[in-house]
Amino acid sequence: MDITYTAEERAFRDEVRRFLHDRLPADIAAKVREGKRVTREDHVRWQSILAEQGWFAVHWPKQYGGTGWTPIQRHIFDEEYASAHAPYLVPFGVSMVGPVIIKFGTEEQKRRYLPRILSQEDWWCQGYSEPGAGSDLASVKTRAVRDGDHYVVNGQKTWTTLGQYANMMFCLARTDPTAKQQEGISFLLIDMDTPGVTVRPIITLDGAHEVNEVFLDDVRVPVEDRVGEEGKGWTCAKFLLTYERTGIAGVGHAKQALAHLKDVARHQTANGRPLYEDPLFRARIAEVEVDLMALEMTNLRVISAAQNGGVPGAESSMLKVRGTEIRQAITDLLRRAVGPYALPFLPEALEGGWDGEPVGPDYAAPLSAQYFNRRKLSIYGGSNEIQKNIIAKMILGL
Amino acid sequence: MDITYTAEERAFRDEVRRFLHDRLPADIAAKVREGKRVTREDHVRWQSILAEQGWFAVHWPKQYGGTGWTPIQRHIFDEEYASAHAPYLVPFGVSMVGPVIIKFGTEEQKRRYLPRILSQEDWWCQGYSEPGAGSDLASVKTRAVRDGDHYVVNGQKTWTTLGQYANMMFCLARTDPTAKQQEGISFLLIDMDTPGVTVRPIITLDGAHEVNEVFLDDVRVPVEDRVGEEGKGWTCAKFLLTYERTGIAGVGHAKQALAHLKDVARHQTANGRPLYEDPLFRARIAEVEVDLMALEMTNLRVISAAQNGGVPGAESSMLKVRGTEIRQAITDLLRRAVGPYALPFLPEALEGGWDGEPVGPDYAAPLSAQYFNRRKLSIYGGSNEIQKNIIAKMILGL
Amino acid sequence: MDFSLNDEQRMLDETVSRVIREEYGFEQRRGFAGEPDGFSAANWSLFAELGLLAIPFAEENGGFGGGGVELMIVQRAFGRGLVLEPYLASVVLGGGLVEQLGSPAQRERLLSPLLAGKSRLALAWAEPEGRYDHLAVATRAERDSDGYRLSGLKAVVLHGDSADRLLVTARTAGGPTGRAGLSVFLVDSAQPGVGVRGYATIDGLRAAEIRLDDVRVGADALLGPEGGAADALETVLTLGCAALCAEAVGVMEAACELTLDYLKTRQQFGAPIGRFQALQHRMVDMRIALEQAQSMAIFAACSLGLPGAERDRRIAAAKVVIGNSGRFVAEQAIQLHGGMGMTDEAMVSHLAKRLVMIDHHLGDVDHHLGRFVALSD
Amino acid sequence: MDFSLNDEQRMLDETVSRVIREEYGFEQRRGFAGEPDGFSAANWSLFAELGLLAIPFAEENGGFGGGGVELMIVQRAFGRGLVLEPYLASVVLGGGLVEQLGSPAQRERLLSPLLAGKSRLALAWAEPEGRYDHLAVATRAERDSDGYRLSGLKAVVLHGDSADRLLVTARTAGGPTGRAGLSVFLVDSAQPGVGVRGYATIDGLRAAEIRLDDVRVGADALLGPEGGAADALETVLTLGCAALCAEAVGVMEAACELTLDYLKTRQQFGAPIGRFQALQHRMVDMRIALEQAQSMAIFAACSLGLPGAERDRRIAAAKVVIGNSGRFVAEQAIQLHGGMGMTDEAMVSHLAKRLVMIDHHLGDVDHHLGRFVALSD
Repeated sequence: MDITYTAEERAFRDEVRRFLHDRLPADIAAKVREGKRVTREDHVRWQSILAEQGWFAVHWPKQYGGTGWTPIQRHIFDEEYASAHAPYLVPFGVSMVGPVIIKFGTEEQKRRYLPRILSQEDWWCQGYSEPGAGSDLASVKTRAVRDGDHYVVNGQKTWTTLGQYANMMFCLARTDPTAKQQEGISFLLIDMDTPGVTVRPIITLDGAHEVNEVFLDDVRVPVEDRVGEEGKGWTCAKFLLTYERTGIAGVGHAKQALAHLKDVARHQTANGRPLYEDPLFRARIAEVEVDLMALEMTNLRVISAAQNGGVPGAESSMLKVRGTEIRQAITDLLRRAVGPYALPFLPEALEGGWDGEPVGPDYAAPLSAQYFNRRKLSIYGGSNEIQKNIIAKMILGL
Repeated sequence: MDITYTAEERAFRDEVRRFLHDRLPADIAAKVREGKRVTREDHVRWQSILAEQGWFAVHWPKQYGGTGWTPIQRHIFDEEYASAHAPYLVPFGVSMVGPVIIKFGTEEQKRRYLPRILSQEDWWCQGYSEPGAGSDLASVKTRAVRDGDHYVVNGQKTWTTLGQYANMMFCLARTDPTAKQQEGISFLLIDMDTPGVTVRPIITLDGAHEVNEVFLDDVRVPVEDRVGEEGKGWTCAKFLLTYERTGIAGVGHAKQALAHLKDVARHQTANGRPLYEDPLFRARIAEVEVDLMALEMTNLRVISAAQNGGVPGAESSMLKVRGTEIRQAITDLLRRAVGPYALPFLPEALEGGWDGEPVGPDYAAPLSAQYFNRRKLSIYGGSNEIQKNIIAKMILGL
Repeated sequence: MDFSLNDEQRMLDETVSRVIREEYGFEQRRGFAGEPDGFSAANWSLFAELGLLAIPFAEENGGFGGGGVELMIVQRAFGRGLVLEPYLASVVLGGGLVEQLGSPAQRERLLSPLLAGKSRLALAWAEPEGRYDHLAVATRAERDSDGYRLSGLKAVVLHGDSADRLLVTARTAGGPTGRAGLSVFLVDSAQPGVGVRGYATIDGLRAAEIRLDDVRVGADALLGPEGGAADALETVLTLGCAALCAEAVGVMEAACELTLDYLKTRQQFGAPIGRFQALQHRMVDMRIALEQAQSMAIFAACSLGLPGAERDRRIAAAKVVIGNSGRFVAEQAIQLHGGMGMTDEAMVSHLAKRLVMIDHHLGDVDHHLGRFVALSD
Repeated sequence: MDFSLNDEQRMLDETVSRVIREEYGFEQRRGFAGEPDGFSAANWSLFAELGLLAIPFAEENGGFGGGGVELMIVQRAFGRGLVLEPYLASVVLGGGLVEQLGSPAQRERLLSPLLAGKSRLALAWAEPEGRYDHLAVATRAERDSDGYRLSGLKAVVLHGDSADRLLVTARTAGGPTGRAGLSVFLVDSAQPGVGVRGYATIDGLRAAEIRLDDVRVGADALLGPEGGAADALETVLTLGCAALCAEAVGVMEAACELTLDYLKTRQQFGAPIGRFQALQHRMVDMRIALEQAQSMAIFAACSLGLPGAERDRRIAAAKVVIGNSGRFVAEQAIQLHGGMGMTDEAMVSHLAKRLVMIDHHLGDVDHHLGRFVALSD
């Protein structure tokens, strides 16, 4: 038993760190560090650099342009990535539809779509959730009716993250309305420029435009843009839901947030001394820090099992529950740390390039918005209640 | 709106306090204060003093020897009672079967049993729970078969508190096995000296003998010892479950325990100063103290509604949930307060009259045992989970 | 012991509740928020007309002589509607301090237009480095020939950008955190040397950073005794805390109501989600938290007349319970609403934001826990 | 990174687990508890025979050279069986300190009989006023003609009543809380002036208050350098914490297993109670707590070889997580068992008691949280 990294892994970490240090654009890292909004252009610019290095399709097999990294290497990459303030890696193409196409797609689909993911030519979004479905993903109401070489798709998708930037959407649609629940669903690739596709923003409680509704009105989708067999789309969906979720704990981001919390607490004053020296607040930080240490070890245990060929199942649900609880606890303390300066809400201050005078300490501006934004962590990707149902069933046999 | 007591109420409080000061035997109060075991004789001695004063049957109407007090007076009495370290008032006779007999009993039953409750001639115990029934009280399996002027009762009761002292038991038994669940149950009064009644102790995790199993083998119970109609026993049971539960919050006891906690923390040393001055421990105490203040106000709101003729329903369940959470939090802190001296377990030190040398500070001995004992608070009388089900249904309509 | 409202209080409750119900729908509120001051000028006039602005003032000052309970009634109803108007800032804190400290002439001059809805006050008590400590005042007032010159920075002044008159705490003597030497001055927002930078707060209100750059005021700008304003300031901040507690209860009521509705109507896996026991129990915990908060709001409202230390200890306890229960209700209301709870479109997200952020107004849980401890021993 | 056991470790795990499974049933355990020393003399001999007592010692001292992982394997299995024998007290703490501090001759003299199961040690480090602070030592050792005279009180000495030899911390110099001046002496329990008052602990073990009344020992009773025992003491207490963490994981495993069984079999309202979602989610939380605890036990076991401060910081973190998760699992295991969980008859109540009380051995959550903070900055 050994909880340290091997010499090779440490060398790999150094290599990743050096690359991030050299190649991550400073302006983008600054936005992430300061909690400012990262633009579409920022994402594309950075992801192109990653792709050029061959480090964009982290999970893909080498033959398709992936890294072929081991789970531990991927974990090291995630940690360094977060620690370098690299921006959220938009997963819908490279981490979601890509692996589905690799696993279930035709040769033609692979030839056509995989390179365009790597080249950033396509920006993908996800058409899973529907209004009223919530965590019950299989209750797909969107209909796809065969009409010659096309499906005619009608329905509505929602919570489509960064759909405003996307030109492609992967989507679940019901091709057989008589089959029940998970049967009769097909997995379709839709060009967002097709007539009948309308994207409408959903503004979230923090004032951000991250998610959208997508309306599909008589959208004609070529049959060759169906992945897998007709009616077997749930297989793709399920594959995606369980695919490579060892990063789900978000340990790298949490460590980053914790370091930021300590930094903020060192700069804030409470009762004439740094807030960081206030015994009660210091204890609150320590309590979440030890929990995070435990989560990191749990995460490493799961990754190590994956490294040895195990397939993490409902363990991912545990990582998700605990990981989101801890990250939410940290964002809560961050908001609390700045006291009254958690109140000012200056959306313009969250845009990159804004050079106005901050209200209060410059680190204060995004903290409340982030706190509210991060409430989503325990809701999306299967709410924590759903995750607990999964654990109860799969691990506990209840 | 006024959260203060009236002059009359304050005078009443003074009267109660004076009475407790003058008449509560010092040796009994000392046992309670020091967390030692109160004997049957102690209970009887003290309850006789209360009865002599006319303050034993607090909830009974005056005509039967009760006090006729208002809900607020009863609350004041409870508070002073706890604050004076008077012992747990054994409820099975005076607070449970007494009110049932007053409400549902025949004149003969009232004449026979009520005076014997007041005179301590009878010590009652409760035969509700059965093995395997838990919170599902209506799943009564004990059978009572009519045989002439008698019922022949067979079955088993459990969690019978202080049954080892009792000469009488009130008990639910199924008189009609064909009726379903709550139907077909009758409410019987059983003389514990009847042949076929066997009491077997259950030792709890703190080493105490508080509860028992009671076996009923062909126990012959005269038909005139049935309260209410045959098959309508559930009415009596339900009446008891909702009867006068404004004391259920346990505010008086919690205030007492909190005061004791502060006292202990003032005497303990941690890092070279009183534990009470340790910022983290002090904050833990303060957190529970403000919660208790809120509970006290909530309790007073419910009592005040009862004073004005309202009947507290599922509000009692809220008081029970919150009250037990708070009392358990206090006993948890008490155990933690004494550090390593929470470990020694000297059952003999919990007996009154023991004059051995204590291990560690003299207040330490009962604290761990009490912590474990008080886990029962969220289990008995309808577990907190059951209380939440009740609130969900009755108050929220879910 | 009496938790019922008297006839006047019941009438007040009915009046305010009706106004909120009828005039303050969630969509209307969006319109109000879009007005220049971030709230509705018409509503402010309406409140004045209805006499709501006069509630907490003594009759001799043109008020109705309302106490903590009347304030609780108003604020709780305001909480249910997420009212944007600066009642707390202008009436409770601003007007409250004038009533506490002002000479008869000052009271006449300042309170009459305030109660008529013609003038609005804001109380600039906090400073950038002071966190929630009202005594951490570095702003200085130097005696000048016939008055004072004020210099300093005041932080997160609630509705400081729409008030025409500011009440500013400043040191006329003493160290940077003492009780002695704390004074209150009246400053005109439009006066030279006063820099007001207004902004929105994340809970939907407005606040301002205020810079005082050698601002000259006359001797009559001083409210109350020079250097002796600490007691009055504490009385008023305490009143503000009680008002926030009552408002939070109103917000929690609305949040619990919306969430319960959602649990009953939202279908998932073929049933209303309120059939799932884990969610039921969560909703029960929210409801219990609301009851506890409600109790503490009453407790606070009824404790305002007590002597300073005991009053402050109780208010601190109330603010702690409100802060904890508010955050719990807010987070769970969002969680139980799922994605919908995350949207700007849904009222529940606005309720949640206000609930969480109430903890950042006039001292948070940790601040008041510390005060409670200090005042308990 | 490798979380698997090697072949020797797997064999050790199988051996200990089999012993616990076959020889340490809950009813058998009652019998062991009834023996004079509060544990089974036969088991102790068996452990010696199996070589378990030799596990953590270096080969040069007759041991197997086991490290943190081997200790974890043994203690976790012991936790599952709620083992009563003084492995922690005598082998880990007592023997551990002898190995750290003893001269070759002392090691030979003390460890051989210990490993053979013929002699038992106890470590008397705590004092009545010292709480969990191992440096708060008031017991004094005065130099005497050819040795030392010891006087003082040692508190809650784990298995101090059945050990034939005591390792006692005492001051040979320095103030009452310093690192310097702390020494360790070997004292024979039967020696004149040694008063041992043994008692049961609520978690089923034994401990003792030990009074040293001018106890005369020879110069060879000193272990290690005079006044320089603090480092070694900390190494051994840290080892003890890691052992407790591993044991706690074993106890939690057993508690979770029994509770899950109970949820699946116990019928109420016509269904197994494990069908109720609120109870399912509680059980999930228990299971997650167990995983987190398990992770920290591994973390602790693998951090014992690090330099002092980082080792101590990690062990402190582990003890905090174990303390919190242990209490949570204990309380919920009782709660989900209902009345049954309250009975002495049910194993789960004993598991719960041990879990909660492990927090009182070698420093509780608050103590280690403070250490963690102090060591982090």
